[in-house]
Amino acid sequence: MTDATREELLISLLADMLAEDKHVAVGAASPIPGAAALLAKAEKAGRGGGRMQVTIIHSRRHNPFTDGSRELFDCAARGMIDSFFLGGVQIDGQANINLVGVGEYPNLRKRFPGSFGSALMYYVVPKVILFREEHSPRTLVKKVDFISAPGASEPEVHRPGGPHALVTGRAVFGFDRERARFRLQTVHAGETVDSIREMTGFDFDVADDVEETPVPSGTRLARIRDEIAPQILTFYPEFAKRIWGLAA
Amino acid sequence: MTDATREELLISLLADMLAEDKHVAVGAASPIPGAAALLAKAEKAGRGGGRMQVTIIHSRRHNPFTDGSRELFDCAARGMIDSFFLGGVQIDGQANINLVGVGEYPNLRKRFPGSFGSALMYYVVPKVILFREEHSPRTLVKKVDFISAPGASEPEVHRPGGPHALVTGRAVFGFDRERARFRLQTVHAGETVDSIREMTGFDFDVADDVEETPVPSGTRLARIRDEIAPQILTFYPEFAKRIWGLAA
Amino acid sequence: MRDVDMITVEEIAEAVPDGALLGVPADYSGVPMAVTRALVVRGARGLRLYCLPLTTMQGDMLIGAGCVEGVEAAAVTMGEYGLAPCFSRAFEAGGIAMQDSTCPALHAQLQAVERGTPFMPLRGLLGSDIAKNRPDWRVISNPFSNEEDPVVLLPARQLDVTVVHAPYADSVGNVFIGRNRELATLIHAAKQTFVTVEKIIDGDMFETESTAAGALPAFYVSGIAEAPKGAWPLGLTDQYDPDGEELRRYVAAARSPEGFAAYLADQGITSRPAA
Amino acid sequence: MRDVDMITVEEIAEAVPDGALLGVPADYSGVPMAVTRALVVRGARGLRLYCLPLTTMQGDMLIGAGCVEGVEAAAVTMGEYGLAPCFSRAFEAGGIAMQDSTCPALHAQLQAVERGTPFMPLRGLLGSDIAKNRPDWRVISNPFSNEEDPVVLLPARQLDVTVVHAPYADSVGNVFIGRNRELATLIHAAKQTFVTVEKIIDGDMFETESTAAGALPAFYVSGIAEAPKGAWPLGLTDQYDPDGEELRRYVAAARSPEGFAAYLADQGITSRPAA
Repeated sequence: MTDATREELLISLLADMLAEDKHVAVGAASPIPGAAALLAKAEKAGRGGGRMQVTIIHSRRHNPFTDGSRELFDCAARGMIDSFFLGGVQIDGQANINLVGVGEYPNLRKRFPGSFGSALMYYVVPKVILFREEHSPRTLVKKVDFISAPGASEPEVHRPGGPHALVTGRAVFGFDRERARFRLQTVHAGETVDSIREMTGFDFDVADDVEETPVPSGTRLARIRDEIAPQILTFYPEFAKRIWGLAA
Repeated sequence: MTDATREELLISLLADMLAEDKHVAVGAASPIPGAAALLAKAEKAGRGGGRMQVTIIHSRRHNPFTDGSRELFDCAARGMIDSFFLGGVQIDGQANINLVGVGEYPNLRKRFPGSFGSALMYYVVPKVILFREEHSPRTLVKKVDFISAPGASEPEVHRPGGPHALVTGRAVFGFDRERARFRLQTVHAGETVDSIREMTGFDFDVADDVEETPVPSGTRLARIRDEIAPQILTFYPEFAKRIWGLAA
Repeated sequence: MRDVDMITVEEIAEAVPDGALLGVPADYSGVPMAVTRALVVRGARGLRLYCLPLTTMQGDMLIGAGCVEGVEAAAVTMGEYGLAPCFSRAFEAGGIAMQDSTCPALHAQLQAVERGTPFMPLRGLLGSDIAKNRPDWRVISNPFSNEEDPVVLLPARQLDVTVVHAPYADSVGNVFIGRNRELATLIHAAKQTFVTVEKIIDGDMFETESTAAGALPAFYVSGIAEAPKGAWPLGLTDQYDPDGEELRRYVAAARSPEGFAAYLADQGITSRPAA
Repeated sequence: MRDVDMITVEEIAEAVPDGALLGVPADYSGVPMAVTRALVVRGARGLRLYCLPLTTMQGDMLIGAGCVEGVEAAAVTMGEYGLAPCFSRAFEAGGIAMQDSTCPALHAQLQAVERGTPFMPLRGLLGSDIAKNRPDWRVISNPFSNEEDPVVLLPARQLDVTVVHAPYADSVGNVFIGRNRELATLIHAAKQTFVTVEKIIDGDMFETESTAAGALPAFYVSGIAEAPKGAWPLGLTDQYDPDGEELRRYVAAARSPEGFAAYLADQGITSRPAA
């Protein structure tokens, strides 16, 4: 079996974060989080750990909602979604995320799509995983240009949820909600604490024992390729083709 | 053709009140208002006056809602229902209605079912027709024991709707919302202004020209019996049997 | 793909704890009468019924059997069969903590839970004795209006358990609710939901969009029991009509406590002594 | 029993007045692209798009053709095909009055209309630059809490017109919306609604409860036009997939005003001069 690709590494490490969840939701255009959720579900069932509802908005098959597109937000607002993924054009050191654009709002130099559901989801889902493959001073910035949703809130704000981790193509950070700061936890193969520092626009803490992000076991890698990839093919065909050479 | 029965007279006079409506809704257990609405709809279509949506909650066939049982209230609250019918264990001279019971709440001597949707519908439906066949000092009282919904509201209260008329087995009253008083308009055959006064527990105004409630024309009566009665049979079988001798 | 967690009607009755705030569907939405009888048999106590928005025989029988401490409803009635005899008797004797409400308020207080908001606004209500007797409601001035404009806010009411009866569930546990969409709200607002069904059908309702439209997704449901004629003597849309004769018999019998007891005995509904 | 009011796609475009607040469905709900092209042809001006909760090619094309004054949305994007080129260009040039929102807020502001209430509460939002840029929103202190608990209230936003595309309507004008129930809210919140459909089918969806479950009742609809492939090049659930090649071609062409104009010309979409 060939070694894990970068995408398979990310699928694997995200799946570890979801292992005990009851309901994981994945937004649009997120093949890696989608694959991670399906992997976590299969592994949880495999070890007799019980059911996991995986809701992938992008996929009719994995979208269980019948109350319209508000049902995801309603479910999340009442605490029924354990984990959700958010990205960002920019993410800053306080875990503020910006999905709107670059420049001084509203006079943006570069406009991006918009905030989607982040301005509710980030507050109410207990475990929000920030996922952004591009790890550079351009994406991980000192201060976002626009706060689509803040990483931390004043104590009087109802906020059962928030950032749990930041996962990029180079490293994994945890987030300390009290201090509103990221902490580097693991670096992917080929990276060091210093290389991460160089590519990160914000200041962060460093765990005492930063190790290399673990690669998936052979069993897990086989499951990703044999069991998960064909599922991904049905609703992210271009991704499945690029990563696994599968064709619909 | 035999003369109009009391029920047919009521169906006929209620239908006159609905003639120009676009959406008439009828609550549970209301065969006479239901028949009146279907008659008004048929007549409106017959004279090329356009469509009328008749919503009869009691009938699956005439219930067009697919957003659950809240849709009637939502529709009404945003002004889409032109007419609705309400009754009352007691109705008083200010058009307050009581659907809850007799006595001093909560220590009622006699408990009735409850207020249903009246505490919203009475405020928001422009033309609420109070319909109570029993016309006696027991039902039409000076002051209700419990206000399920008030006949009039303070000026600051959002109240696009309210009472339009009170129709009983003996007479028809209009309602003056400014003065919060009923005005006797017509009396059914066999009644006089004095007999109505005797059977009414509240004080009311009397129109200058109180006449006898008009009986339905032959054409209308034929339509009630030939066209409306068979429809009523499908969802108020006992009523249709009693009034028209029809069997399902 | 998940299988259905099949349990029994009795297990559902056991899973509704004494004192629970229980979600109760209207007569047109699928009333779990089989579970209602099992609750009487198990000797449930202290239940608080939250009716969306009314109850008929389910509430009346539970009240008659002493299972109920409180009721929140827009109506308790046997409909065309008359007043609800056990309810009227209990209310007139001061034996029921009644929170009189109105249909849209009962919807709204569950929608507040459904949407994860602490309250919902509702028009109407002002000046009624319903609002006067609801110290749990609040009036604010509409902050979007330049003029005085009072609006009632209704707090979220989370239910402990909802139990409903449906025509069928599919082989993975999705439940047909059709256009009785108030059931979705009644279920979304509850911590746990149990469903009885006429039968389990093959397949998965989500396989086509037209069948998915009438489905409540399986992940909301903690357990399903098969209970053919589970709404009897009430009706179930498109399945069977109410049993008018039986309902008349019930209303006549329940006019006295003795008659009610005899009705239960005749039905083989024997309450176990409270633990 | 009512017949269907059949009108044409062009008549729908005429019925959407300049300056209207137009309800715009998401790409998964049935986007009326045939009407969108007809709006460009009729030279619509000053439209304000209220997106539930986002728009893709519909919004981008209307913006490119100069039909749009403002947009209220959680996102304007071509999804996997990239950024929305005309939107980005117009925004960056300051040519669009943008009200950035978030999905659940867009749902809630229509639900407020649907329920006839002046506002709806929503969690989240506080401390975001979205809320900071929405002076039309208000924050109150939750009156049910003993502690400081700020909650955002969102005002009702009534739409002038909603236009959607659906797989079919039945012979009496009921429209299949399936589980795209956000369409019901988008339609309830509008003064007028027009629908294009792939086809008209025989029968009445209300004849059985299972087909009624997916229906939007006819009385909400002011007019229906047949428009086969009416969502093209976007997809329509269970009917056809998005035409990826065409969408890529559009995104590439629309990167410049000239390319966009050439795309329209190539499609035969010739804007009439504004009146």
